[in-house]
Amino acid sequence: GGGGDTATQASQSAAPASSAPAAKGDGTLTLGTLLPQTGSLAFLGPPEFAGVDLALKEINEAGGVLGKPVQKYDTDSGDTTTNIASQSVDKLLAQKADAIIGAASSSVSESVIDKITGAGVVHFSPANTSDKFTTMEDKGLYFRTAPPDKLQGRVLGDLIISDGNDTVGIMAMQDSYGTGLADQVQKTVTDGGAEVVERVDYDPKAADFSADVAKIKAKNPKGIVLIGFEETAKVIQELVKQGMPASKYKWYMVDGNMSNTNYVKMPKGTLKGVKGTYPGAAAPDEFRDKLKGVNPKLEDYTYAPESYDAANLIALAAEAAKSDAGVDIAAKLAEVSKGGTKCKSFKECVDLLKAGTDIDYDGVSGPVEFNEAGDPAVATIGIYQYADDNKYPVKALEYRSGNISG
Amino acid sequence: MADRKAAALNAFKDLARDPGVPKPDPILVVDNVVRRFGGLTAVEVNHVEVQRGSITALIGPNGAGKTTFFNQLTGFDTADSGTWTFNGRPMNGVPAHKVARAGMVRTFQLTKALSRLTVLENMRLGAQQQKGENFWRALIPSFWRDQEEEITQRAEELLVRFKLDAKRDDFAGSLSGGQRKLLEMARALMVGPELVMLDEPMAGVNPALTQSLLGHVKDLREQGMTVLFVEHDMDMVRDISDWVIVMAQGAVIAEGPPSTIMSDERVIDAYLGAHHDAPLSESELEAQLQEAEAALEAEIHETEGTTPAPGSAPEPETAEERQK
Amino acid sequence: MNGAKIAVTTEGGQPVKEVTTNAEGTWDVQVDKPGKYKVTLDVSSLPQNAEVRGGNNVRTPTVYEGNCSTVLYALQAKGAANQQQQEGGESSPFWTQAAQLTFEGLNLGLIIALAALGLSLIYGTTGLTNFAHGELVTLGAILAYAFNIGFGLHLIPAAVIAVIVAGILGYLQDRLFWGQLRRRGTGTIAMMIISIGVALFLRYVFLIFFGGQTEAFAQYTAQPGIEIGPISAAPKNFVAMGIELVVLIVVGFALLRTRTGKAARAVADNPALAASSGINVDRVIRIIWTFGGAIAALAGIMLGLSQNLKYTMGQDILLLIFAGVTLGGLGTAFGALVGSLVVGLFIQVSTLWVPPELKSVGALAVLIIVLLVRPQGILGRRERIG
Amino acid sequence: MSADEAPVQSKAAVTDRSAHLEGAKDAVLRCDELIAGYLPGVNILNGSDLYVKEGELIGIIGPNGAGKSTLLKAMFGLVTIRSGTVLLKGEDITNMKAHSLVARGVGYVPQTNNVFPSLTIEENLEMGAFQVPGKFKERFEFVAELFPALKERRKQRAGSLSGGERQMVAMARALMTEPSVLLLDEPSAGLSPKLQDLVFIQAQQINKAGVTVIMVEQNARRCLQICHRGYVLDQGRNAYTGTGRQLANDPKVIELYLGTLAKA
Amino acid sequence: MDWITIISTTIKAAVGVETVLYAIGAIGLNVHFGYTGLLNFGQAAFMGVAGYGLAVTVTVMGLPFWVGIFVGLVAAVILAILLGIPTLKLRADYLAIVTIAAAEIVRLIFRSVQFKSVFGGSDGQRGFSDGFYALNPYPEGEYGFNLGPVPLLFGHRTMWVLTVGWILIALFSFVVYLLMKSPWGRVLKAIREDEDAVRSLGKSVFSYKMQALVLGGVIGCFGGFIYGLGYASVQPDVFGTETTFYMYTMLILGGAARVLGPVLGSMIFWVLLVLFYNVMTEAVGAGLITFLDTNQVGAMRWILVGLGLILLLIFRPQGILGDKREIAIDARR
Ligand SMILES: Nc1ncnc2c1ncn2[C@@H]1O[C@H](COP(=O)(O)OP(=O)(O)OP(=O)(O)O)[C@@H](O)[C@H]1O
Ligand SMILES: Nc1ncnc2c1ncn2[C@@H]1O[C@H](COP(=O)(O)OP(=O)(O)OP(=O)(O)O)[C@@H](O)[C@H]1O
Ligand SMILES: [Mg+2]
Ligand SMILES: [Mg+2]
Repeated sequence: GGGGDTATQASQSAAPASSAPAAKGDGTLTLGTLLPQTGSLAFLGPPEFAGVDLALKEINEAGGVLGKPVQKYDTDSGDTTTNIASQSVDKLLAQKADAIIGAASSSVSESVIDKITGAGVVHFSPANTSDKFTTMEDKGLYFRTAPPDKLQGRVLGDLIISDGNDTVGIMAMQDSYGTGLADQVQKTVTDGGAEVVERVDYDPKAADFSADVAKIKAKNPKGIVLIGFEETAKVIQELVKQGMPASKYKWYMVDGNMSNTNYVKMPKGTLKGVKGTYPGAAAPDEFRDKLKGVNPKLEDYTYAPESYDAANLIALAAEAAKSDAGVDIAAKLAEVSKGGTKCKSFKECVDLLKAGTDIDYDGVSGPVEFNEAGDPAVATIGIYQYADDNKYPVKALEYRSGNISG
Repeated sequence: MADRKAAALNAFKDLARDPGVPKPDPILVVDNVVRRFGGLTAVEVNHVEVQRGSITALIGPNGAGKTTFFNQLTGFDTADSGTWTFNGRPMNGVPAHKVARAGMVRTFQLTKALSRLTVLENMRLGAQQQKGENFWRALIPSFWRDQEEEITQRAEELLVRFKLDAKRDDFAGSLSGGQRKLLEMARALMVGPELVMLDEPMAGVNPALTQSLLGHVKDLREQGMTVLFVEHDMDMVRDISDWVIVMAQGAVIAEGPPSTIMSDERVIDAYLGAHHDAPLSESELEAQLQEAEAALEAEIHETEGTTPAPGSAPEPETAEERQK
Repeated sequence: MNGAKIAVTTEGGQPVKEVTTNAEGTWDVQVDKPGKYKVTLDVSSLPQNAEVRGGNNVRTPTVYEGNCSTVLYALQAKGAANQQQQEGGESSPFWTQAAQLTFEGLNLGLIIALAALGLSLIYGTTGLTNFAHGELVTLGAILAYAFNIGFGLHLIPAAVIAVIVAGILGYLQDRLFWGQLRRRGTGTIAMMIISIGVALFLRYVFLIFFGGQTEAFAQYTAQPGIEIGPISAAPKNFVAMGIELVVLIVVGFALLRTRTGKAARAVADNPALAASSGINVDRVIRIIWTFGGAIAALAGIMLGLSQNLKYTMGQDILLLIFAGVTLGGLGTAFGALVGSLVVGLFIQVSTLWVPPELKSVGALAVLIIVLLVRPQGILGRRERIG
Repeated sequence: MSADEAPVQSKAAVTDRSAHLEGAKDAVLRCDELIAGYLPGVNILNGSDLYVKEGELIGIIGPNGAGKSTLLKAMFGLVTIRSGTVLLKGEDITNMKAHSLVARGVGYVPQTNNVFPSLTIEENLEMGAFQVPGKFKERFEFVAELFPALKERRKQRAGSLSGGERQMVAMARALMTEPSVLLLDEPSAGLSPKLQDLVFIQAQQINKAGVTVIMVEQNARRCLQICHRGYVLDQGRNAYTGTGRQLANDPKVIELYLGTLAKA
Repeated sequence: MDWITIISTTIKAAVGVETVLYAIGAIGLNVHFGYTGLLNFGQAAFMGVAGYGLAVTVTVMGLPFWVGIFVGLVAAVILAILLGIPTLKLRADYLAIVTIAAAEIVRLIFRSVQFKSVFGGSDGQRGFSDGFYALNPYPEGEYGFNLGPVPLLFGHRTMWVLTVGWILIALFSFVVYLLMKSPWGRVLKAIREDEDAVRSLGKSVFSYKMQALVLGGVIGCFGGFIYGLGYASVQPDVFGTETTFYMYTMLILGGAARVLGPVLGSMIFWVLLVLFYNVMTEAVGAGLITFLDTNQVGAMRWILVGLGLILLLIFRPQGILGDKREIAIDARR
């Protein structure tokens, strides 16, 4: 019997499976974080931790959850090359975490999801994009606020078409984030009548990206889509070097590499006119200032909004369930995320909740409305454009939101 | 007791003293073996035979190609060309371990002690056809325990003979230079070969011990083993060998019984030098010293005040010595 | 394109609307329901001399709730497709790409070679398989970064100072650490594992001080490329390659010709005998560590210059470094050069046939194949038996 | 200077400490009660004494594993001395590093692993003259004359040499500096009889030229013939000492260490 | 500071799934390196092909669990033979680099987009462990005991993995013990010291090396199974060179060529890793350490682990169980 079948069937029901041990709440909401302090995604750690920290600060300032301050334990998820995530989960479980926020890497999440959900604890990732989690056996305990590939890919694809690029090259980081997004962009672009003349999936740890760029160059596309994380800086160097600067070609970027700090050392105008998509309805700058308040050294903000929303949602769900047990939180998460009076911060929402109102939390990363599988169903994507100083302004060119599944 | 020796001597009695002379009952026959290293021809042996049941010495100047020749025969190096048969079986191209299994075992001039195995384990390893060397049978000790005991006993006897019994549980890597030589030879004997090829077995071994080991080698011959050995110690060659093969510059240049060979002009010239038949007598020693002193004096006169020990041209000098 | 006729129907074929493009060539259709639609361009409505590229005049976009969906018809002059192909034939893109990749291979290969040279020197003299060498490479880059960004020096003086400091650190490393271990008689295997410990130690010290993000030097970042024949490269690449080549050749010859170089090889062969010959073994090893550290740092700076800086940058190329050293023949300076160039070239050039994500596979496969044919490495020599 | 000038002992005597103290007074190199070994807790040298006077040629013989090589290594700073002292011209050189001893005029030929395999013959010799690079040419000519085979092969890597050729390189390497004290560990092993002769003659000549030589040999009879004084080492202790001639003729020594083969 | 959690997680780490799977891999490595002297730096690949063999058979091909185990085993044997035939003639240090290269090739292929439909790309495969847990004799619940106030409890699934894992460790250790005491093991050790000497004594070095490679690979592949089953998934990057490095570290730390060396080494490694980290996170959380922020704790742990390794090996270069005499013998002859 294939395990895959059962997994798919079981996950159809969002209700917590009866097999999950009914962890009794102890009255204190305990959050655990399982985020990268080390490893290949270590650069994502600071913003993610900061996002959770900021949420927690606001929650506890607003009086905590169930009348008590929320507890939090931070742990390191490392990356898949070491198996330390599992040990971190052991520690969090030993400390009676009710929900665990993490991990950044889909692969790491996959390796610990059984352990976490098996203990009846909510597994909430701010950054997993692998489509596998949609169908995975998770006892209804897995959720994510990760920027949805599908919508972003569609918006970006459409943007590329409407800019009149009839030939497109895609450079995507080779992991579930990169390939997932690239697949979606590729589909939209092709449907829209343009041709994806080359698609390169590159290894983000590679010593050098010249061959990857040379491959794109050989096809000479009008538009070049860069999907990846901060290694995009290296790719950009290479594009400029091989004679495909943004002044001659149209570059497009995504949330993973839309940065206002990474490219500032490049000569003025290197990124001028480059467009990119970034999830979230709000202008990111105000939020970023608040994050700086939590961690002044912060430079990058990738996944900070998602982490912030994750913590807020868990707290609200606990408040709504009047219990801090993982299964109870999971049962309420979808409810607080949609259908009801819209509210934007923990304080605002919790006040509504206490007044008995049904709420709909709209986060920094987007409207966050969970579907059956614990994935966000609605999202807002902003389209931004870089200026001469290699930064993009607060104001998006436009915002698009919509259902993710469509 | 020495009937084998008699047999061997008998076999050699009427042989011509030519290089490559055919033997009545050869165990090893070599034809046209050539090995070149770049421009250097290290071995170029046209024809040579080794008599079964004899002790044959292979001598020759340093760099004559003796070790290289051994390497070709035993499969440790690939000859550029040539054929050789052992017991009538062609052996060229046969890998080293099969050569050893066929009954032709060699030792190494630069010893190869298995450093982090004890001396006793080194010895045990030599034994052939061990049941416990099969993976599956190794898992069940009762299969091989008896054989192991027998091997151990044999090993211990040899160790006593080679004066290594006190070292039996020490790592072979901690042996002294001479002890390694001894272990190397003892281990080869553990194989129980038909032909044992010893590469300078006694270099660095104490003379008193050498003497007692020679007795052992003679015993081996009595047991029917054939011994081919390389050695620079003429006392030893003279004492135990039935037949001597001389190599120089890769080729076999002379063959014959020890007594004849050691008075062969070419061999003396190329190899033995002055003191070929006995250790220097007192008078010879004096003469040698005086000669050296004279040379020294001359040098000092020439180069006024420089201290270095002068290089006297040794060859003419020793040749003169011989004339006396 | 003005006046082209476009018909929009639902997936099932129900007509929704027909429009004509405006002066900018754009058009707009409002649909009420999300779903798949079919958009057809009336080819006859196009000007005489134009056609749709690729010939397909039907698009099937999916429209989602609340979103618009764009379709695109790329037009070209009739017969342009053929012309283009002919043009392409003249300067064959395959060869252009091959030339570019060869250049990139040399570029990468030289950086690896430089890093490999440091490793090879230290391995050669002390027998230490130093898994922390990647971190020494990173160290160089981070030092240069510190002087460059932290103290605001221009990159060139910053790099010079970084190399000198790295050399001093290399010296101290041996003086205070590896040398002491050697004195205690620590075996090479234990040292190898200790080097893993050192690698972890250094790598995470970097993480603490440098952070997990990717950084760039203040100068020469994203330097625009210039075209030279089929190759486009940034000027900094040429300068870097020149420096690398000079350093490699100078050090290689120094090892072969100078007294200290020979002494280093003697120490590699047999330290006790070297001491017996009057060589101050510790001193030679310290010199080698100084140079090894400095050269590794230079490699790091070059890598940071051509790529960017990250705390794992050295670790990420460590395998390639080892591959280069081994391929060339362990412990030989020019072997490291040749081996690394082969590795670099194969990584890049193999992407002509294999997908770039698997480019290391090509290089590693070559490594395996070469070693099968020449087990002692390209420039290595076999030892004699017996 | 000849063998007769060495302190006269009536017969080869079982080591006598007072005789040692007496003799060692104006020695160039002396070891007193050396205790040394490789593994913790296992002593290989158990208090051996040795002295050598200016211009003397000393032979050390003994069974395999007696500790002869260890004694030389200990004097030369290659094995740690656990107790006891080594004095060179009155200076305490106990556990001093080998290269400093070379600077003080001590030369050493090890018994095994005595060449640099990946260096060419010429480079091996160059290493021999490491501390006096200026003299390389001159000394090279000298050793090349001794061992003409080496000159022909100067570009060959020592690792590919035959056993005897290596031995030549080893010997030649030590002769590249002009040491005032030379320690030789089985210099004749593996050499053809002709070259063995050469080595012994050379040792004597060098000695004549004023170099103090300590020589370990398994070619024991030969060694005792040329040396002024000899030591018989057994189990890390001096078993017998005396002039070369005394030792060579002592029946006990013959029985235990020399054998009768060579006499025949 | 939550000492109870620190103590309980540390003790649990000493016997946990990670310890088990690394220990098994390291036992295989001990056969390769410790006894035979094969510098195999591709042990992770053996674990990888086994894990993926199981995963792909069950999830992609839909075959039963036991078939998956069989396929994994066969894959490991085939890898050993493929790797062995060309490379066993190489000198040790060259072998090291070839095996690293081969392991990287295997990992990159598992990871590639090209083969995503089979191996699942960078996220790997999951959903193949049900067959294993169906055999679980432990009814649902927690197992273990309380050591005073310190709970040492494992869930029933973990308990099952641990039971199987430790039985395997005991089994493999016993097999290694038997083999290495036997003449077969003696040949391996001799090969480690000097191949040519062994050849001259009539043993087929190649055949023994191959046997050792296969045996160590097969043992190691069970580490891959334990990984796949313990985490109910496989990811390509787990089977990278890092994993092999850590296994070497454990092996040397515990004592190479000692039967229990790898097991002890693995326990020490994980205990260090967990203890350092948990003490530090607690100390940071409790405000006892102020010079580090949350993001730096993870790094600090590795710094300490690195230091720990260095110190352990400085003071016991032969490893905890190793023999000092063996180290004193210079391996460079
Ligand atoms: N691998 C090699 N490369 C180059 N030359 C070699 C190689 N092996 C041996 N030789 C040369 O071949 C010649 C023969 O060497 P071989 O070792 O056979 O001499 P030998 O007769 O054993 O001498 P010895 O009595 O000194 O041991 C020597 O001159 C040696 O330098
Ligand atoms: N590296 C080592 N480690 C441990 N023990 C050693 C080592 N080298 C030598 N020994 C031991 O020390 C003792 C003396 O060795 P040494 O080499 O000094 O003997 P030797 O008198 O030179 O013998 P030979 O005549 O055989 O060269 C021997 O018993 C040997 O086993
Ligand atoms: Mg020889
Ligand atoms: Mg000795």
